[in-house]
Amino acid sequence: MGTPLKKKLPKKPLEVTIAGIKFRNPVMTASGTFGYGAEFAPFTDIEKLGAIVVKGLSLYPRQGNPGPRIVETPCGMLNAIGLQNVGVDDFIEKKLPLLKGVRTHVIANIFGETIEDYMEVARKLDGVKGVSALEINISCPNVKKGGIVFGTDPQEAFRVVSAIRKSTSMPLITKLSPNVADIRVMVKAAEDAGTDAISLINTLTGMVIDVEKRRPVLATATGGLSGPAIRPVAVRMVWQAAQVAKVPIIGMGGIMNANDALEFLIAGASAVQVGTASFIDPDAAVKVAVGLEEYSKKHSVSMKDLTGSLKLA
Amino acid sequence: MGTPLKKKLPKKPLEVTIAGIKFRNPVMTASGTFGYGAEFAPFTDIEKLGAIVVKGLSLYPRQGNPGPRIVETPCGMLNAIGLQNVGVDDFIEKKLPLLKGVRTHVIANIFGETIEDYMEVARKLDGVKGVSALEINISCPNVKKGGIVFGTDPQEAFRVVSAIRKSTSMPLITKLSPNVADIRVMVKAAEDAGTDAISLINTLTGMVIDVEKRRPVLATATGGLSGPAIRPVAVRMVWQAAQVAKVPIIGMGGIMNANDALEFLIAGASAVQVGTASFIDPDAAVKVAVGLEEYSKKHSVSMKDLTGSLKLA
Amino acid sequence: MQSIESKILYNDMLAEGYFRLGLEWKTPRVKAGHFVMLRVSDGMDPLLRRPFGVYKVIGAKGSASKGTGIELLYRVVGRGTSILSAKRPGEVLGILGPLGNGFPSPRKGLKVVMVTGGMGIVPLYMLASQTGGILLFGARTKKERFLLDGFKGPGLKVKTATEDGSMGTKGLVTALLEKELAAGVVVYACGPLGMLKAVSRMCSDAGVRCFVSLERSMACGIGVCLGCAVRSVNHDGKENRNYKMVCSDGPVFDGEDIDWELL
Amino acid sequence: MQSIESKILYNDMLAEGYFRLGLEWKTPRVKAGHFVMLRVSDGMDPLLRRPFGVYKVIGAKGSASKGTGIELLYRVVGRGTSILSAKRPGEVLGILGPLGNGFPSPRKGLKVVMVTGGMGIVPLYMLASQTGGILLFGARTKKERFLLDGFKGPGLKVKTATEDGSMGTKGLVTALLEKELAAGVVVYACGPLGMLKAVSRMCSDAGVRCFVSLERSMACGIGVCLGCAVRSVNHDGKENRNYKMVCSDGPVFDGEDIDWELL
Ligand SMILES: Cc1cc2nc3c(=O)[nH]c(=O)nc-3n(C[C@H](O)[C@H](O)[C@H](O)COP(=O)(O)OP(=O)(O)OC[C@H]3O[C@@H](n4cnc5c(N)ncnc54)[C@H](O)[C@@H]3O)c2cc1C
Ligand SMILES: Cc1cc2nc3c(=O)[nH]c(=O)nc-3n(C[C@H](O)[C@H](O)[C@H](O)COP(=O)(O)OP(=O)(O)OC[C@H]3O[C@@H](n4cnc5c(N)ncnc54)[C@H](O)[C@@H]3O)c2cc1C
Ligand SMILES: Cc1cc2nc3c(=O)[nH]c(=O)nc-3n(C[C@H](O)[C@H](O)[C@H](O)COP(=O)(O)O)c2cc1C
Ligand SMILES: Cc1cc2nc3c(=O)[nH]c(=O)nc-3n(C[C@H](O)[C@H](O)[C@H](O)COP(=O)(O)O)c2cc1C
Ligand code: FES
Ligand code: FES
Repeated sequence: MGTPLKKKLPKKPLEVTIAGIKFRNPVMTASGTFGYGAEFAPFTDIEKLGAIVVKGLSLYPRQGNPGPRIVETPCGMLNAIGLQNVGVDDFIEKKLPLLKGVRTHVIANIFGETIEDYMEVARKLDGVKGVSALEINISCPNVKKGGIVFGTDPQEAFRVVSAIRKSTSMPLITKLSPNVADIRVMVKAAEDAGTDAISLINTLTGMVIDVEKRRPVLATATGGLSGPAIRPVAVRMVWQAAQVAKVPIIGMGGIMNANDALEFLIAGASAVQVGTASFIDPDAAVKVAVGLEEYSKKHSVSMKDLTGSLKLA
Repeated sequence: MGTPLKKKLPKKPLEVTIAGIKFRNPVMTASGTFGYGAEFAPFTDIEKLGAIVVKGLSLYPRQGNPGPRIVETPCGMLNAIGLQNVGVDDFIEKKLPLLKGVRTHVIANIFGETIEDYMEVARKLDGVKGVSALEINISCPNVKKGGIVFGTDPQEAFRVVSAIRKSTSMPLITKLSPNVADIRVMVKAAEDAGTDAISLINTLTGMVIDVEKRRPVLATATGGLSGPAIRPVAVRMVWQAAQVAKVPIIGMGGIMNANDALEFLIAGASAVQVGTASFIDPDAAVKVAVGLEEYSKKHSVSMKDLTGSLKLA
Repeated sequence: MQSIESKILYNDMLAEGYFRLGLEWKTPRVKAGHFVMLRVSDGMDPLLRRPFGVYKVIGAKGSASKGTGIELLYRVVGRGTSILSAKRPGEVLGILGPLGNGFPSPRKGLKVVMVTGGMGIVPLYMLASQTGGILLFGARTKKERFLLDGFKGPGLKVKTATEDGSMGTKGLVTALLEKELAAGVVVYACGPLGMLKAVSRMCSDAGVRCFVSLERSMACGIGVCLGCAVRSVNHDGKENRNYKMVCSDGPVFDGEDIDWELL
Repeated sequence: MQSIESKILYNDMLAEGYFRLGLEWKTPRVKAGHFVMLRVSDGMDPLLRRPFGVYKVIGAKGSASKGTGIELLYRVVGRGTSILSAKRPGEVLGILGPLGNGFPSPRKGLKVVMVTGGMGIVPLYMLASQTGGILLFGARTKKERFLLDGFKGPGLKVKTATEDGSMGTKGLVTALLEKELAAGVVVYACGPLGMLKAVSRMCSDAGVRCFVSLERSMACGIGVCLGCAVRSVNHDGKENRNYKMVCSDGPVFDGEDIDWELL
């Protein structure tokens, strides 16, 4: 029962290093759930976060999908935002400056519809001050390849990550889709392509139907399922990924509190991201960090030592 | 808003025909959640069900996994029962007779660890009076093939279903696993192998960790996620399956009430199965049937016409 | 904008299925048309907060918005509101707010005409108390009359239309509006989508400026999830449309800026 | 066995975190050791029912089990019990029950010794009232004394052990048991797993028959989900072990039939 892994706690037990970057704690916000960061300043102390991952950025601004774009589901929600965003140029010019002076890492989540798109976005962000790393969202359909999704085909995943690897010297985090039969194959593909870290999971594809109208609730028919409903699937995938991964893993999916975050760390994640929870409580991610600190003290264990500490029977 | 699909209702608007079998209504109980049927007689009128699908049967009795075998999750539960069952012989001799005279269809869910196992179980059930059809659970690891799961590899799925097809003249329902990237490929494989119907979804693989003990809660580490949490994923998969399937589809995953069942029918299912809900309310499946009847009257629509009636924008 | 835990002061049934909820809040800097996101359950189902317009500020003197709390008026329509209706004084709820842009003040000299249907009356209480004018109240039956209780405002006149004719004119509230549309008028409307669409078109046709308060399903309420999008029309002659967020760009919009086709 | 909607008669706090819950039930054919599955929330989270032992039958005359309702005693330990503790008289809860095998009646002439720890006392109230005997009550501190309130039975003697020594003997309740183990004794035990394990071993060693009431996480309560398995030992000399369901084969087992290693 909770035997301490180490008796002596390091000076900064919350600190973790991923892809050469030091994070003050392993708690990040998940892309698409924290805007461009500054929006949360009225509600929470964003400097207490390990990192802010901003809304997915594309080469050009995107309008996104028609509404309805969201619908609540049991212990979760579906979204079909359609990756609406200001575009990488406006991000650099208008959004990033709002975070100037804020002492936390900013990670830019990027996506494209072609490999060239991805490369171009990565190039534009290369060396931009105030951006610490890129997170590549590969859960997008490759329009050139007839819409097959980069994130469910290991070869496509390899190609897009390799291409980005060549376009930037920034640390790369590849964000995996859970809509696959074997996540380990995707981990390997991303590693082979030179990613510095893996993050998972993105949303599970789901659908809700309005039975009175006999129509999908979302204008796009299907959407991405997030929130506590998906947590058991996410923890399982992080655990599976950790069995094979050589690079650090950032885990997410339904984290509502520190206890949930601990499941991911113990399963093998070096850091976590808090997504949907920020909608319900804009201070949720910071509360997770506070809870991790308490656990660290109580059990006299650093986050680093906690990672992958799962004992099997 | 709910324009009736047809003005004139057939005489038995709830009746559906699948694999040549007439069911009084499209509501079945899901395997593993309704025992061998008779257990529910004190709580519900099992004759009001379209069919009872019994606990998965194997060639020999199975003891199942050590405990803990279940754990609650947000709007769901994980189970790792390990397919404990009395074995096909005891089922035929001891369990089936308990349902004698009960006027509803009994469907035998079967599984094995090798193709030969599956074939043998199917052979034993062939022509057994009181069993209307076989449902093949292919979410099992093929021990001969090093544990790869029949249900996530289309070739393996094809092989096992073809083999069973040759072992029995009974109607076959192939039950698909949701732990795949593209459910349509699995639908095709089962169809090519000669299945008469498809049922989906089985459970999503998940994991819960006890962060105080730093151990998985389940003795087997991972388990199968069921309940309302997975419903949006299940509805999406049924809808995708319906795009390509030529045989009827039986939909399930998190159905708690008639409204949920309607989502599956509208998405393309010809019938539904109620699983976890029976634990929470042993009368849940019958209540679903009652609710479907009300909807049928209110909207003047038969179940048959409802199937696949989803309108896209 | 604040995220606070607020004590329930009262949660009284006004009529079958209608409640007024008093919430303690030391410094609610609330403007007419603002809304709040309420956490109706500590559990994870229902998961998301629910949006509610602010009916009035409790303990406010005159039209000043300072007070000691806020009052909401809500109708039980689903699980969230049903859970809410079972809450008792002394229990605590999470409030996020005040949110949204609120109603723009009418230009001096313009005559204010307010059009409401059902619970659409909520955000207009504060506006009416400040601007007065004409309130066109649409309801299904006279049973919804209580929604008008306590409405006041400088020279406020109320006209009613009920669908069943049990109070005021029989028919839709838009029929009442017809007679009020004239130069020098500005319209504020809140209610069901169909009504807002009609009001907006009528105003457009009459050349009268009209502000509508919209409702969309919301997850965050603060403009970050991008879930509550409505398409807006740019009046630059080009087919230039883009999405506005009801929570942060609205909920109040100029009726002419909304792409009603897509709603 | 029934699945009914039952009205809450009372739900009173006995002490911080401890409640007694009265539920209306016309014909509860309840036996000592039976339990019920309660639906604590209409919502989907928490999803599963929660198992609770029956403390007593309300309105029963003497030791007859007919009555007008049942009383449960519960401790708030998590989300389900916390939701339960907020329920008020008049609200309705789903009950599934009575479930399980219950305690077997002691053979004539045997001296009954009951061993309990914490909430393990619940199912023994009815047994004690019927059999009398000796009740060995284990608690952490004397603050849990109230759990003994109202305990009665033909010639019932109560001995107490508290971990902090604030009432009765200082130490574990198993120390009290030591002195009672003798020929002609039958033991009934309910409480934490560690205690049951020790009690079972002590009885085994002393050649005394012992019945334990076990707890496992449950989904269905009626033996169909196969979730609440414990491994049982067959005493046929062979290494023949198989799973029993706590809900339907138990919750009361002969201590010797349980494979304690695996628990
Ligand atoms: C800016 C804004 C202000 C509002 N002000 C008020 C108010 O003052 N008083 C009041 O009674 N209601 C108000 N509403 C509507 C209120 O938010 C919904 O009635 C409530 O969220 C329904 O929650 P539920 O869980 O009870 O219903 P659900 O079970 O979630 O749904 C029941 C029905 O309500 C609809 N609904 C769900 N969420 C919303 C939503 N966010 N907006 C509109 N419809 C929804 C669903 O489509 C469904 O038809 C407002 C909504 C918005 C967006
Ligand atoms: C046959 C039986 C009879 C019981 N009788 C009583 C009783 O009379 N009075 C009483 O107070 N409690 C009793 N319990 C325990 C009671 O069921 C749990 O305390 C309750 O389910 C916890 O629910 P929760 O949602 O509050 O806790 P959760 O949030 O679900 O869990 C909190 C803690 O309780 C544990 N827990 C959860 N479910 C169970 C369970 N089914 N059994 C044991 N531990 C569990 C969890 O592992 C966790 O440590 C009984 C349990 C069983 C199996
Ligand atoms: C409204 C919304 C928008 C999202 N947008 C993005 C995005 O732009 N890029 C991305 O990689 N993931 C996006 N995600 C996925 C989340 O970052 C996260 O992977 C997922 O929601 C699971 O975590 P959660 O359950 O904690 O929300 C979005 C999620 C939501 C709910
Ligand atoms: C406790 C439990 C046992 C199950 N056992 C089986 C089984 O033996 N064979 C099978 O094909 N599916 C089994 N299932 C899966 C269900 O039949 C169903 O596919 C799944 O639970 C999704 O439906 P639901 O969300 O309504 O429960 C089991 C599910 C549960 C919860
Ligand atoms: S509700 Fe999230 S952007 Fe409006
Ligand atoms: S709880 Fe389902 S078998 Fe015991």
